[in-house]
Amino acid sequence: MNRSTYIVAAVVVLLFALSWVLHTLAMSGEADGVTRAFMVTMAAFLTLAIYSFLYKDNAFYKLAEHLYVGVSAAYWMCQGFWSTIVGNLIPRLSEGASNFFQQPYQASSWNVAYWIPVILGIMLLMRLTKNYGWMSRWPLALIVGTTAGLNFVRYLRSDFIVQVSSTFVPLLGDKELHPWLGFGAFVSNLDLSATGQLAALATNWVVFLGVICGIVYFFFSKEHTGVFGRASRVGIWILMITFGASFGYTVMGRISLLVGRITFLFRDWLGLIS
Amino acid sequence: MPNLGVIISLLIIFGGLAWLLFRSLTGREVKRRVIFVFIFVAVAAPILFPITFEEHATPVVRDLFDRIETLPRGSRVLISFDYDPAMAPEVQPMANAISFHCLTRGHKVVCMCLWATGQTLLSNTINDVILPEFPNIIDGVDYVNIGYKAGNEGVLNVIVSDFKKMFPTDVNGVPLDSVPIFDEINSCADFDLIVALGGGRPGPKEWVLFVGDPADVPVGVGVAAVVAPQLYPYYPRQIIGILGGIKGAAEYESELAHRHEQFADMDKPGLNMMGPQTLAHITIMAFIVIGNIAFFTGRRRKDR
Amino acid sequence: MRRQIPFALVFIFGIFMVFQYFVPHETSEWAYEFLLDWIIVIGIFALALGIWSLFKVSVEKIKLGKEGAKYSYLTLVGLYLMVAFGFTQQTGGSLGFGYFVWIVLCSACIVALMRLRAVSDSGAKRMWGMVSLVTLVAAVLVAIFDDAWAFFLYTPEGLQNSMFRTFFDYVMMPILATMFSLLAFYIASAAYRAFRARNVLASLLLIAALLVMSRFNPFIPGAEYVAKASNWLMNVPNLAAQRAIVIGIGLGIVATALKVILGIERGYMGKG
Amino acid sequence: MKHKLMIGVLFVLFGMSSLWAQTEPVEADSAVVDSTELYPAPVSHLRATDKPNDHGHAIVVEWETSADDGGGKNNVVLYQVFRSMSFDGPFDSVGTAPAGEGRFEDIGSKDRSSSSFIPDDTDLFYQIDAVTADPAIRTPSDILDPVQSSGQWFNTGRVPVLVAVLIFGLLTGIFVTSAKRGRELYVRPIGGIEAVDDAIGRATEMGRPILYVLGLGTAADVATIASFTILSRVAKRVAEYQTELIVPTYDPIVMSVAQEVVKSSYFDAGRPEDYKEECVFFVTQSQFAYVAAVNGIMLREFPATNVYMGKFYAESLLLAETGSLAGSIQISGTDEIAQIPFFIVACDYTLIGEELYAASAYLGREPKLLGSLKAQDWAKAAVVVLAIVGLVAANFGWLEFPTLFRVID
Repeated sequence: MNRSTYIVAAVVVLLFALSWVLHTLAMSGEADGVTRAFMVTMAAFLTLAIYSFLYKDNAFYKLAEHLYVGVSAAYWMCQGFWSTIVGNLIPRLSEGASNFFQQPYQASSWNVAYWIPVILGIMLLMRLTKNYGWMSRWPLALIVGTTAGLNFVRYLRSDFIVQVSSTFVPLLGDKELHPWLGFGAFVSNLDLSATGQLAALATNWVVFLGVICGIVYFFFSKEHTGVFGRASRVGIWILMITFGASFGYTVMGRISLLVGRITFLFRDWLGLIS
Repeated sequence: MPNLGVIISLLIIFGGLAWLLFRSLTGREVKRRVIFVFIFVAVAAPILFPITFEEHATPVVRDLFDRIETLPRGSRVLISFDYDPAMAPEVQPMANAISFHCLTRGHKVVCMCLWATGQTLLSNTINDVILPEFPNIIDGVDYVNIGYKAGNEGVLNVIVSDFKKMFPTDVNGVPLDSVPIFDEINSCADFDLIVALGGGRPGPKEWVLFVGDPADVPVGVGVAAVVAPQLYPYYPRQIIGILGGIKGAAEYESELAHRHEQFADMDKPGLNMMGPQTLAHITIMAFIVIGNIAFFTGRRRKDR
Repeated sequence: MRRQIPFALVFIFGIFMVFQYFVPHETSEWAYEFLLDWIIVIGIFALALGIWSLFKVSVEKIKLGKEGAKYSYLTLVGLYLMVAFGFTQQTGGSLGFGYFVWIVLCSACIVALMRLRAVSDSGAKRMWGMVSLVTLVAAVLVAIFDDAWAFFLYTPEGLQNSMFRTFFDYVMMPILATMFSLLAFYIASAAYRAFRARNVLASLLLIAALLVMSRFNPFIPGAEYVAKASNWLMNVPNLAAQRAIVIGIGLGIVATALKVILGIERGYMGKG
Repeated sequence: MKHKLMIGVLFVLFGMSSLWAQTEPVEADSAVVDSTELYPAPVSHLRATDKPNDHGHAIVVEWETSADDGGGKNNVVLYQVFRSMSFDGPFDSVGTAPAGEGRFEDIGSKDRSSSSFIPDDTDLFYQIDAVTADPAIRTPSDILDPVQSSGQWFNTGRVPVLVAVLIFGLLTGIFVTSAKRGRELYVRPIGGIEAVDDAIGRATEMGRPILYVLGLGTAADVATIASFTILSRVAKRVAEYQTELIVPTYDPIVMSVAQEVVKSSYFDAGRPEDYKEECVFFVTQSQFAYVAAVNGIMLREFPATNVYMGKFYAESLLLAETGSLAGSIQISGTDEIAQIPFFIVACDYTLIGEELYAASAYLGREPKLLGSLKAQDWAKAAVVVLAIVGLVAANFGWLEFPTLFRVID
């Protein structure tokens, strides 16, 4: 550590203290004013610490990062313990345990089955031992097997059958939404907003051909040459156009997030805007 | 004073961009940190010194605006608040602007919601816009809040033929039979315009399919940006106008401020939000252009 | 044998879930709900495994005196603080001053214990040992004599602890939101770096992105057409591409799931 | 013109109905009015059946609408459905159906303690009232013969899925066996995967570590399972080249599996002594805390190569941009469609969607895995053919074809 590091640290600590004092004064008279002033300063400090990472990795970022890792891990552990173990599991394990944790016992003749995940969970923890590590594979097998079975049918249904059947669109005009109005209307209304006859037809064609070419791109066991290669080329073009468009579309949402944070700094911490 | 801030920050951004463009002509790349600074300034400056760009209403927005503008005074407008707090930053500005517009034009406004979460947001609009801006209007005569009814599309199926069956009273328990606005309203067909605000289900799409089409009432919609593209196929035949996301709200507000002076002094959250958005988008696009110029000049140099 | 049983379990549970999908009867539904409950419970036990790993890695860093080891104290203290908050709660009007004294003492004790493990020289060891002992005793005394708060080990009062919530609102949420908002900067720098018209694919990416972003540019003429074109892009080619990818992914997931059930794909059990 | 006429008729009708609604004071004289004038005709052809393809506890009631619904006196506004456990009652209202509707599904809870519980295998009696705008004026139907609900053992609505399961299973079986017999199977090169070996070589030359990120998926996510296979290959190479490997994980179960995978890869490479368990470690189960930590690792350890394979959400760009800032070669792959654009933009190589799963087969070069890849391709070919047939069907009005694909839940 050189001198400039100390100077920066000192300045930051001073500013922190100053902000704490000023906020405490501003909140004087309110309950827990001192704590709240500290916490608002803390939140602003942590926000700036994370932003300092944009310049380069530094002590303040490391501080925020390590604190966040510890706090968040503990937060999820507490939530998991209180809601799942105490809230859902204990009331089904035994009446004695429920009384001990002051939870209403949910009587059922099948409650014995809830001992199985407890045993499996303990088997999972056997990883930590040297000789019984193999036991941890059993609960893993249960989880992987169950979700694999679940995925197998669910995805076949929603991502395959449903998606395939929704490509069945009329390419010669949709009678409901865009009835054929004659050739004159077709030529005169070249509007992209999907109200024009042409746009409506183009939409269906582009979707249909796009899907086919996209699928061709994902063929793995056939060489992409000839007509097949050209279709796969069109497929990747359409994918790229889409990726570019969704990238551009997402910018708005990301800027909104930044607006939120800067508003916090300017309004809640510095009081520059109302 | 804010104007000075606006000018300075715009000078910084555009001057900086021009300088970077000039530099890139020599094939030099921009450092990442420079980009970060520009993005920060582009977003922070308009928050500190509100910059409003002249928004020109696109036809999709103007169509709805013009419809409300040209309806004769005393027309009946139904506004449905079908959204939750998560969508509110985008949709609430539209709700405020449209309610304001309807009341300024002397239309009679009926407010309702199909989402339970919409009730708070509906009362926000009433308390923040309607009551302070129009001190002389009378509940029940000029506007009425009939609140929330559970049942989603089912509600629409009923009110399309009989309004009072589903909503016997307004939100305060006053029977609709004694509410003057409802003297001539029996079903949705008796409205001159329906404005559906939302983005989920039930939402604008359901209003069009279950009410707009069967009862032959014009429907205008205001939706969150993510769902706007899905509604374009219905425009202009089944939906007379679409406000999509914060951009649609900003266009509407700017059109409204243009034509009605009273609104020009009001808080315009949509337009305010557009300042950072517009500047940030322009900055990013400028960087893409600068990057390409640097790339091509650099390559030409290498070729030589 | 030890290797075969897990794969047999995968097969049995996998096949069961496939059959379950076609059987609407109450019995099958009941078994399905049971299995999903089990997975959640096992996951909580796994979290203990994770916390242990985090703890071990941090302690290891401190012990070996690796670069950045001092920050690991912060991780451990943060971990401890949040757990302590989650299991204590005020008993009267407010937490009181003693609670904060207790928190500081306990944190100091943890740091001292870690130092004890890290240092090798016996004099320093003795000193840190003393410090940890003293702080521990003091913390226990404060816990015993302070009536303003208490431990709640069996009932979830801790989740309502004002400090638990304050840490969530003023430490976790600001960092989370700020990390998330870093994306605004990164999306700009990524666009600058990657959107170069190097070849056809990159140009398509670039043009589509520019077109969609132009919605927000009031200086570009024909705003109305830009808006329409970007909506069309988001509506039509986007739909096609999404559907092609989804069909591919769907088939990939189905095939992998089948391979897992049949024991063809075994990489996830550690024998690739 | 037609509309105006209809609206006119509607107005008259509404006027009439509102007249009825407002006749409360007149009610005292209702004895004077002939009561049969006011009461609607009852519903007819009432029948109740067990709801098919369900777990029981539900009955479907159907009827033919009252003669005064949409015709006659046209005063029916809704039908109220009543259920009882015995013929003599008491009958409880279980719901209503709007006028014009001739069907009601009485779906009860399977929970015995719930108030809406409907017992299975027990006689249930139903009765329907035709109700007018004045709820007091209504006509009940006859009480229906008893009906019982029960659960089914096969959901016929899901037959299309069953057919797909069988066809897909068969295809996989055929190609896996033929691959096992030694038939050569071609797999097209996948850019990102080819790059992995080079990238490991580069890391070795530079003497810098390799960072492998498994994403936010659980051990049961297919993307994570595919990622494990790629990890085992990377770890093997790393062991051979004696480079350092860093695997921070988000999920504790993923951590323990990854430890196992890396350990056995070192074993396969013949260097079990080089394996250090700390190279695979848990960070935290909180999305952005995980990102913060991994970003820190990137700028402190400066890995030569970052590999991102698995499930990624908003953090994709945060990771990939920081990685490029650190000057690492980056290879990514995810099946999360919304994140693919960011990886494409910020990484050197990206596996798009299904390519991630294919990569694991491609890397393993195991005939069994390649066989199933072939089966996937056949299924895709079937999609193309079906789409074309479906298109023809849609354009020529062959409406039965799409119904073959309808899954009823």
